[in-house]
Amino acid sequence: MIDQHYEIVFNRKITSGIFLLGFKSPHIASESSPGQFVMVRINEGIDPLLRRPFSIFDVRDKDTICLLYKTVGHGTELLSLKKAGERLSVMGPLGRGFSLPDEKLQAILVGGGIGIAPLHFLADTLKNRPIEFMAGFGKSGDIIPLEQAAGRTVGISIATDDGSEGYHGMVTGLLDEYLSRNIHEKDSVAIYACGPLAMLKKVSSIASGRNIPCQVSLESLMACGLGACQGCAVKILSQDNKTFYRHVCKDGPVFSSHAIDWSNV
Amino acid sequence: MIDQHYEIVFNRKITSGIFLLGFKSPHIASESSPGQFVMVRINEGIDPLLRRPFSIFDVRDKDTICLLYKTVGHGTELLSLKKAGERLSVMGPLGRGFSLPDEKLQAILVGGGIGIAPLHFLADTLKNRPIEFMAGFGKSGDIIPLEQAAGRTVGISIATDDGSEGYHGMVTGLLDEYLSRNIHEKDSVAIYACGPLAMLKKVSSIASGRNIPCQVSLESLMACGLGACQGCAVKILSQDNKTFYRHVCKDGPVFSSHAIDWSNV
Amino acid sequence: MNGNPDLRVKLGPLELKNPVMTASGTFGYGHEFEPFVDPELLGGIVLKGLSLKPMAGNPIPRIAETPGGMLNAIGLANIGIEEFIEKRLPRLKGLKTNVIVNIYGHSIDDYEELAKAFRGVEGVAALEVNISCPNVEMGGMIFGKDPAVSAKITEKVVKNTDKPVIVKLTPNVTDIRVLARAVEESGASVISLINTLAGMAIDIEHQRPKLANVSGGLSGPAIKPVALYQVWQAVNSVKIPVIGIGGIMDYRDALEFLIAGARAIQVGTANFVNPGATIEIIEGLKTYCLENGIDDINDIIGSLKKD
Amino acid sequence: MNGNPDLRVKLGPLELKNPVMTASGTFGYGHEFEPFVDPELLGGIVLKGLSLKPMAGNPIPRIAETPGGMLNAIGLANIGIEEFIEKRLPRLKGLKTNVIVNIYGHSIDDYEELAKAFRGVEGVAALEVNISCPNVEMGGMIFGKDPAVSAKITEKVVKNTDKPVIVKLTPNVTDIRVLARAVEESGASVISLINTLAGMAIDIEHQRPKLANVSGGLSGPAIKPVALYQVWQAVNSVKIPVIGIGGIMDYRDALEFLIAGARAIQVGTANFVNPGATIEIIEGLKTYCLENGIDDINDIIGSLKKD
Ligand SMILES: Cc1cc2nc3c(=O)[nH]c(=O)nc-3n(C[C@H](O)[C@H](O)[C@H](O)COP(=O)(O)OP(=O)(O)OC[C@H]3O[C@@H](n4cnc5c(N)ncnc54)[C@H](O)[C@@H]3O)c2cc1C
Ligand SMILES: Cc1cc2nc3c(=O)[nH]c(=O)nc-3n(C[C@H](O)[C@H](O)[C@H](O)COP(=O)(O)OP(=O)(O)OC[C@H]3O[C@@H](n4cnc5c(N)ncnc54)[C@H](O)[C@@H]3O)c2cc1C
Ligand SMILES: Cc1cc2nc3c(=O)[nH]c(=O)nc-3n(C[C@H](O)[C@H](O)[C@H](O)COP(=O)(O)O)c2cc1C
Ligand SMILES: Cc1cc2nc3c(=O)[nH]c(=O)nc-3n(C[C@H](O)[C@H](O)[C@H](O)COP(=O)(O)O)c2cc1C
Ligand code: FES
Ligand code: FES
Repeated sequence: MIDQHYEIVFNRKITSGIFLLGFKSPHIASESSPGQFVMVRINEGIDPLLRRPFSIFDVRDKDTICLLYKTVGHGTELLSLKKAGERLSVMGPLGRGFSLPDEKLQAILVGGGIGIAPLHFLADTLKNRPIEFMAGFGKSGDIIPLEQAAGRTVGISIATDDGSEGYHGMVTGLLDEYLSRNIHEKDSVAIYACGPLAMLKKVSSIASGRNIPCQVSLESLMACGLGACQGCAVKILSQDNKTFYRHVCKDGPVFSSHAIDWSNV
Repeated sequence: MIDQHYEIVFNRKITSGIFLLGFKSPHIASESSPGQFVMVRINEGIDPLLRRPFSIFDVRDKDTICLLYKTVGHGTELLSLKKAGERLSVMGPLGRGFSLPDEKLQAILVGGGIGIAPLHFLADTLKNRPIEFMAGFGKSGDIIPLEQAAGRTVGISIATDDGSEGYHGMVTGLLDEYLSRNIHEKDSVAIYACGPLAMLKKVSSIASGRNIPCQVSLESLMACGLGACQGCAVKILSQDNKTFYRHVCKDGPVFSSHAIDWSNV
Repeated sequence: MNGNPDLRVKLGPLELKNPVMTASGTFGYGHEFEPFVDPELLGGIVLKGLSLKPMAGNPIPRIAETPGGMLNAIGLANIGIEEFIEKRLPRLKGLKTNVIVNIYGHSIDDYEELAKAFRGVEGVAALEVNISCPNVEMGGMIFGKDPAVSAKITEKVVKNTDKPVIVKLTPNVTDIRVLARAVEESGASVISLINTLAGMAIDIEHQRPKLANVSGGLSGPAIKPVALYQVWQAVNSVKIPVIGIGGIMDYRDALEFLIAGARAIQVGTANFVNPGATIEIIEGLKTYCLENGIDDINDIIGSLKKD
Repeated sequence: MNGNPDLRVKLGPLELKNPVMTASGTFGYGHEFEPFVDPELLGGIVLKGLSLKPMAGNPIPRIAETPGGMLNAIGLANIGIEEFIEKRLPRLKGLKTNVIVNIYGHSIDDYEELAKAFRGVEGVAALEVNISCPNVEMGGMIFGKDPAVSAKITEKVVKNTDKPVIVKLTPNVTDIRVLARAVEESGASVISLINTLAGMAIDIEHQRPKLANVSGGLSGPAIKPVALYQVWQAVNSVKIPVIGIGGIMDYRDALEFLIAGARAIQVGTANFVNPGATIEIIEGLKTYCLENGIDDINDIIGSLKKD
């Protein structure tokens, strides 16, 4: 893991409010695994002050790291203005990513909105195996055209809350339906999810109900990204039902969904 | 005077550390007179927070304001990175500029370094009259190629401290020599100066010694540029030898050199 | 809702057409911003601090930029109340807004005299009492750091004026609640805070303080979190209305203070960065109310939720 | 000058190879920054605050970004001294740098016990005593705001330790000089300041505090002018060495504190923004000395000129 300035290769709009940024770093590329993230320093000055965490969306040609991001505030707005050729200070790869599924298991990837970012890297890593990738969005206008961002064919099932495209309802409904219809032996699948907390909670309860292993990638406010500041705490439920904190940046961002204390979500 | 976002038409390097920025504002162009300045907001965010004052160097085609500036710190470095097409929040024109010389008087313009910026606008305004424009720099490498910045022929005599080009010595020496050689009737000339404080003090004393009217354009740290914060105070000596403060942004930046209390410079 | 949210707020006896005012020392004597701001659109304008006699102010340099803020040591340079009442006030009298005079003294007696000087003076809606100045009687100790002295000054001013009294607190204290209660008990109608934080900057090239006065007051966005916390503390320790000040740059910042319980806000340093800031804040608040179905800005004030 | 300026400084009994340390709570237990910083290159590392028993810390969210700074309400989450001494300290013992343990208690007795727990413990170069925590005995009042309590804690720690005692002061007080003198008189070897400024931020979308704890501590460049002023005041009111902390991002900021008289500095929030900040500051100081013909960094310390 290092912190260095890397050249931006492209930074383009994928759809309204969604951008794909690529920067050249053979080092990060060679060390990354799905679910890991990087901390990007948006500006050299103090505005904004803190780095911003982004999952690794894709690794191309063994040297280009791609981030898929949504403009939601000051930092991401500024990031979207960066041009190819500019240099960006990036620290990474950071955190513990997904544990890849056992050879026998089928992976089901469940994304909510921009939560598809780390799942795509996972899907790409598992590309020679049977996987099921599904993602939910508010309405058809919110759908992130994944294939366009990835520049390759990715089989993905879409759910929209308002039914304007794909499955009508939340992606958790789609998941439930898919499991009911296709999954018979309880330990033949593993779920990987990333998205809003409420969605992850629901995915977690679906997985628990069916005794399916489930890993979720969490978001949290972060200052250091290195396990030093304790700002990114997440409440964990131990097996004897005690709660304690772990750190999203170092112990995660990927956790077993069963370990998380969902009670306050 | 207004504060608005204007389009940058060009922002190019003139020589090492010296840039010329043009932006389109028919409004400021029509209201400006030599010696006035504008307050530029470098960034929309908070870094840097305060606006930066710059003299008006040139008004072109009745709609383009040109600023000639030197990169000396954070704000000017950032300004030098702006590209044509970007928009800049500029407030102006501000302050009281030079009183133009009486028809009978010959104007002598004395600049030190980047201090030539407001003098060029004055020279341009007086272009159909006999003027003497002289400027001092540290060494030949520091010389600002005025004609190149102005895009027109400007007669200018150069002094360099180390004698590597033009007159060998300070521009005040050149001034003194010029006055001794060419000026006989004491009230046939008026001096206009802009540059470092020590130089202005010297010019002022030369002018006083010869009883020549002299206007100097001062710099000062500024917050508001409007006479509201009292941050840009300058010590004035009244005729009965009392000192009091005036404000560079509103009462100046141009003052009669005889009014200024030079004792602390 | 008729499409035009009601932005009016009450500061004790004062009625404001909206909660947005200018902060003392950043808006001159009211006319400097004429090209940008029509004062009649504001809830009020607070003028540069006035003392009994004119003051030249501190030597230069008086200001320095810092990360996200600025230091000033203007030294309360001002024209004095006499010139103000004779020359400046007449131009302000007709204005349909609250013209608030900010006063400060070098002794407790000064404050009493200042209050008297404005008694019956028309065109002045209220007095804002700046107690964050060095006390000459007490060897330069800041008046406003001592609750007893703050109370005393408040009492004197209240007793000698016919106008609502706003007491402006300094944040450089161990417990702002003690100060807030002290001035409330002494009869203040309104509290405003914060004044600037004590700070300093050094020019490393010349190993000199950047301000001739060595130290100065920090203002601007950098201080917003400190200001907001102290405002919230003050709101929760007194019954009189509180005006929030400190680092407010836009309507979102203003909302933070209103949600924390400030009945009105003052905009200081932002005026330098964006001379139209106050007007934009009012527009922003209006739009925010419209978009969130809020008829009355008072519904926002103090709406902070806690678990 | 042999081309290699001498950066060594003395903090009372402590010898530092250069004046640059990490600030408590921003550098974990020393190993988190391993890929970026070799601790042996630093003057010292100050570890995350430790209490007698492990503490879970505050509910989330614990941090919020503010203009030029950040708020934190980590709640002093830590592993407790037992686990620290058993599991973390052994990895730190061999390090050729000053490993400084930061301690804090909930009562005066806690501090005494903490001092005893580290008595004779090898590998710990000094104790930094954080007295900016809420005092459970006194209903949550901050220990470090009261000079008498601060003195008492200092005394207890000094009496019960064999190590140099650094007392870390909170800036949220009316007069830092009083606190500085109180802890000096009680036997502190060194003073460090500032801890964070009390602050708050509100999420206007949800009308909630951005921190679950409502208020938190402000750090980062925004607070630098306040920190520098208080450091300068402390330097001028005590004889023991002072460590400057607050908003230091680069060697230029570090120089401001050294010129003001700080004998060493600590880097906090900057570690998050630029994990190599401490190393770059050391390099920057070295280059500065070389370029300005300074053989010994001690010649810079306290070199502030005033007229
Ligand atoms: C491990 C991890 C991976 C992530 N991966 C992606 C990704 O691949 N694509 C993507 O678009 N976003 C991702 N995010 C979220 C992304 O970090 C935030 O959207 C971003 O920080 C917002 O910054 P801003 O300045 O635009 O927003 P602002 O709201 O202005 O930011 C204010 C502060 O809040 C923090 N913040 C705001 N939202 C979030 C959030 N959801 N998570 C963490 N911090 C937040 C910011 O970092 C900043 O400190 C990830 C977050 C984490 C923790
Ligand atoms: C009326 C007036 C006209 C000017 N005209 C020109 C011009 O035409 N061309 C040009 O190159 N420069 C001009 N200057 C100087 C210019 O404003 C400064 O060089 C600039 O503000 C430096 O900003 P910075 O962020 O790069 O430097 P920094 O040193 O990083 O700035 C820190 C702070 O100091 C202030 N500051 C620093 N140097 C000066 C200075 N010399 N005068 C005023 N404030 C300063 C900045 O505005 C800022 O607030 C003028 C100044 C004034 C007052
Ligand atoms: C240049 C300047 C001058 C000031 N003068 C005064 C003053 O005369 N009286 C006063 O009570 N406050 C004065 N203040 C403090 C402001 O009114 C305000 O309390 C402070 O700046 C914090 O608000 P801000 O962050 O919005 O600027 C001054 C502030 C600045 C920046
Ligand atoms: C996330 C975080 C945690 C902190 N934890 C502690 C702590 O445990 N003990 C302590 O004395 N100071 C703690 N501090 C305060 C810092 O050591 C330092 O005094 C303060 O942040 C100011 O320095 P800075 O502006 O360089 O960050 C913490 C600061 C931050 C930002
Ligand atoms: S972000 Fe600092 S510990 Fe996780
Ligand atoms: S810059 Fe504010 S009065 Fe001149």
